[in-house]
Amino acid sequence: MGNVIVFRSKDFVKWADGVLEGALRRSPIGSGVDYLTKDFFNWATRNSIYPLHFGIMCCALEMAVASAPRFDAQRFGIIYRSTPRQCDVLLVNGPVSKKLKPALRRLYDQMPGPKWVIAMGECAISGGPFYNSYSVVPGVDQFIPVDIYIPGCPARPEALIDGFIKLQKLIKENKKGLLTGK
Amino acid sequence: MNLFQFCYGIIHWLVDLINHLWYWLGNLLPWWFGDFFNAVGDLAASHGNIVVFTILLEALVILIIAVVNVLNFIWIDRKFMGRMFDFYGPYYVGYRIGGWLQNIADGIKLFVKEIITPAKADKIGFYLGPVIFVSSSFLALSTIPLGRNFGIATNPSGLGVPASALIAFAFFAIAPFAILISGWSSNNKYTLIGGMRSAAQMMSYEIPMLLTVASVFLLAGSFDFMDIVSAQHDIWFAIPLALGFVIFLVCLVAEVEIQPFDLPEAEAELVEGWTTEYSGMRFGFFMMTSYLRGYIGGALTTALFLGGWHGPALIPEPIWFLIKAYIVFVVIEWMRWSTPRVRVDQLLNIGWNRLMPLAMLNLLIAASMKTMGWF
Amino acid sequence: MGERGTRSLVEGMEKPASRIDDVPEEKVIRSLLDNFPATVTDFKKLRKGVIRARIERRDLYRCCKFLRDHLGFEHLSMISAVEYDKRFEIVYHISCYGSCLLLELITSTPKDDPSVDSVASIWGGANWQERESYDLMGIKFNNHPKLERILLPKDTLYHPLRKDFKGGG
Amino acid sequence: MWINMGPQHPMTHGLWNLRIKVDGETIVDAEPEVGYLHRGIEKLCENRTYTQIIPIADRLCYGSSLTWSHLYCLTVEDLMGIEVPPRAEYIRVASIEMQRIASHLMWLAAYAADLGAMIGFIYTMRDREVFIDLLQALTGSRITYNFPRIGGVAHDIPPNFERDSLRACDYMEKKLKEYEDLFDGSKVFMMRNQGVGVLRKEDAMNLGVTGPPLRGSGVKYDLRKDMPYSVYPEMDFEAATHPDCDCYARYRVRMDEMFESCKIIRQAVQKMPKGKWRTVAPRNAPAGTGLGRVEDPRGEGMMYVVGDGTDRPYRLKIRSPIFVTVSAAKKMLVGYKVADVVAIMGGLDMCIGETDR
Repeated sequence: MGNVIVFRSKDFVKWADGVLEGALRRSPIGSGVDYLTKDFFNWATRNSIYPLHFGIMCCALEMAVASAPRFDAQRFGIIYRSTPRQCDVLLVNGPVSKKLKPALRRLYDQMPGPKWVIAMGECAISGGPFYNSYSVVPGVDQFIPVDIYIPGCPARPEALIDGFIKLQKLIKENKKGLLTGK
Repeated sequence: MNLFQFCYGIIHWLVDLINHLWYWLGNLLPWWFGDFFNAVGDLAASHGNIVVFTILLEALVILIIAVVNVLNFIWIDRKFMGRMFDFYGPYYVGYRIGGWLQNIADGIKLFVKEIITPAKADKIGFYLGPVIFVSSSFLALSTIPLGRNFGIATNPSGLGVPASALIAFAFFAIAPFAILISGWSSNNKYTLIGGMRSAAQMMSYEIPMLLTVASVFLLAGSFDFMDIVSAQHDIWFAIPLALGFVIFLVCLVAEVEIQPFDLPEAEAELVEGWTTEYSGMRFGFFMMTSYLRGYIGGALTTALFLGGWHGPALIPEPIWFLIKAYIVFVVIEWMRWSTPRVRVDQLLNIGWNRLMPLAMLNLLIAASMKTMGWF
Repeated sequence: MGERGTRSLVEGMEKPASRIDDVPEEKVIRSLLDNFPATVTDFKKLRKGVIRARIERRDLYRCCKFLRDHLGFEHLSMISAVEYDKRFEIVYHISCYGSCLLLELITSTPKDDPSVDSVASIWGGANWQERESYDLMGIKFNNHPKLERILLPKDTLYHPLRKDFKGGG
Repeated sequence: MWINMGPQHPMTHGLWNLRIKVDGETIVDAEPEVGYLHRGIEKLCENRTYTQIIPIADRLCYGSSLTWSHLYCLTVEDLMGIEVPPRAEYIRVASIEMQRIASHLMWLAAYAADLGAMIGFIYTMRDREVFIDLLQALTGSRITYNFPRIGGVAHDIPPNFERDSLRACDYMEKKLKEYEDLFDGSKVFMMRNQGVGVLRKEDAMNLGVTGPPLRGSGVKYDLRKDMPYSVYPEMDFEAATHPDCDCYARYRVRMDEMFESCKIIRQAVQKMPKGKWRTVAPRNAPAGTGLGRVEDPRGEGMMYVVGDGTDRPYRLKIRSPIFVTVSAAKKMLVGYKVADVVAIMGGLDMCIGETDR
């Protein structure tokens, strides 16, 4: 009986939240707002890509070179952040050993959505020259969904920048409303 | 006419406009209801109510100034860094206006991102940290006048206490406290160390900074920005107090936590410092506010040392003020991108062993100048 | 190439390898043979400056200590373990600063008891290398300060470099 | 309080984990943990033919891959008893020294970025491209070159290589003086480096530390001088040392080494004889052992190969300089502040590819 009478503020917030969210999601208001803002949000999302500052092997060097003056990935608004909480893209740039696998999965889980994964180089795509080693996971897509594959051993900085542009196209194609998810 | 009167006028005009409709509507209704209508209308048109709305409008003005300045500052920061480092900086997003839209894209993206609260974080502190950080910085901003007639905390009726500079520094010093709260409550070792460093840094740099500011107060004979700036009509305080100006600039860099002294968010050893656990728009607020503090720092330097809005009359006063503030900011950025970071014990050493005695000396210089009757 | 072995030392090296200065390869061999007549065997001069010797494992620790303290071999370059049909061979490459002698010291252990004495207390650099040999080849080092897996995860069951491990490669 | 720095941490420059125990901000205990990039190369090599191993040896260290494939070829040549034609030796020496400069520049970039001077990162990365371009003209690739062969090198030098190398050396020496102005002239940089991470000479020798950290501790031990391989005896250069034992000494040693490398490149391309650049190597190696030792940019690199008469090595053991050096981290770290971790560990020039193998 107690829970009928006692109505905590937390419950109220939860209830109001649910009601508002439902109203927004299902009603024409939600789809109207989405229709108006979808393009704008999508433009912002695809033009500000923050990859995680995470180097594994050779391709990590090319990742560093890509943000240096000669190739200059910052033109596109690509800034490396060190903490997974503030990143959009997990850039896997090397072979994933069995010791690293849980840590990498955890990094992926710590990232806030919407998030994407780029597999850079042969090692991340399929294991590369170490495909049959006892300690290497053959391909990062065995345990993380991958959006963009950049081949090359190691992939050149131009290829990395091209991969980012492909990712922008991918984001543009999968345009989604914030509220309705359509 | 100053900003307050301008806003007051706008509000008054709006209220009058609405009240005309309102009274006309009331006249159509039966008398008992119409009286109630008239009473509400009178209340709305009263002086107190209009002042409240005026202050709200001024807050909006503050917000707009802040946001526009922050966007400009991030853009200047990146472009300036790019030019120093042989590359373009942001370029493709809004390339017709030099990549200026990049910051807007960043902000909107952070708004869209998921906001994560760590499971083991202390919820209240975790939510409260950004709020205190942002609001205290905005409050500090609100005290700084941009021109003789473009100030918010400057009371035109002469009723308030003329202490806007004092209030600005009081609000300016709250931020490390917010950093400590959010660093502690994130329940992460890096953020904890970052918060602790921030507290230590504030302790050691606030004192020489305020001693330097005290010398300015001494020369100007007032705690108010208006009086301080008008005291600099003949000569900027940066010239007689050259030593104090340098000390103030160094302490300011430490207070707004950028490069040589950005220990709380030392990227190399503490992952992202005290913002490590913040995601989405909370992080966006932090990033925006840190640039806003850069602007406040530039504005404080301008008002206290660089003669505020004084300049040849060709350009309006607020523009002069902003130009000076931007130049100070660019100098700070220059320092930021070209020096390595100092260590925490060296930082405290510099603060207590070097800057403290120099600030005392500066105060002595100021006092003797005042005694000689030069100011 | 001619001045190899007679290069002067850096000034101020307290524990001078100066004893080794005028010691050619033969002198090392003779002094080892004098001190460990029963256990040191099979000398061979591979190239100029590279000597190979075999030692029985029960005398390994004493021999290494003697090498460092009396012959100036202060630098342990590499420890490698090789598996053969009946035995494991553990190869120590030991060299000295200043002169350029390289001693290839080989000791062997039977397959059912792969264990030798640890030399980590003589050369600190041996610590991790012995852990690596334990991790990948499964050789036990007695009196090692911390004999744990280092490269592979702690819960691995196999020693991958053994020939009977077929997975991978 | 134990702090885990890694595997994903901006300080690590690779994939390892440093656990430090701090008391306030002072480090009281430290324990590096490696193995996150273990690929089992030694096992892979047992199932590849001798020629197939060269690209894998390239991928041992991404910072200086040419050194490692060169070391592998040296080792197998020692096993097979092959003489390398002199022109190939000169090409090898020139390319290795270019690789050494590129590797040290990358180290300087990472080190400067660690200490907070972004400008150092940007400038060194920009100037590194000069040598990467030269190596690309020589080998066709940017990072993993696959250039040395057993018994020589893959191709002859491209046209105008001598002119370009000399120009690059002149440019680099000018730029190195600029870096000296930028770093040695910076008070903050000196404050962060001098007296930090002291590794005394005895400790360095006992712990098996090699390369710039050892030479920074005042021990003149450079395999290019002490146990010369290839055509280094014919080159005129000095092994850089510094007696200070701290991070600044390591920085200084690497800077001086870059100057010396420029000298070596000049001599190598000017003295280069005409002739063949490759001999035919047999497919099968004889039974026996081969040993190679080179001075890697990071220390003493060493390989030990056991052949059994087939076309695959029976056992290939790789000595990684950083694997041994990083075990000395505790000696250097204890007693300093958390912020010094980046200076000390950055000063070792970690390269996890070779450490974990």
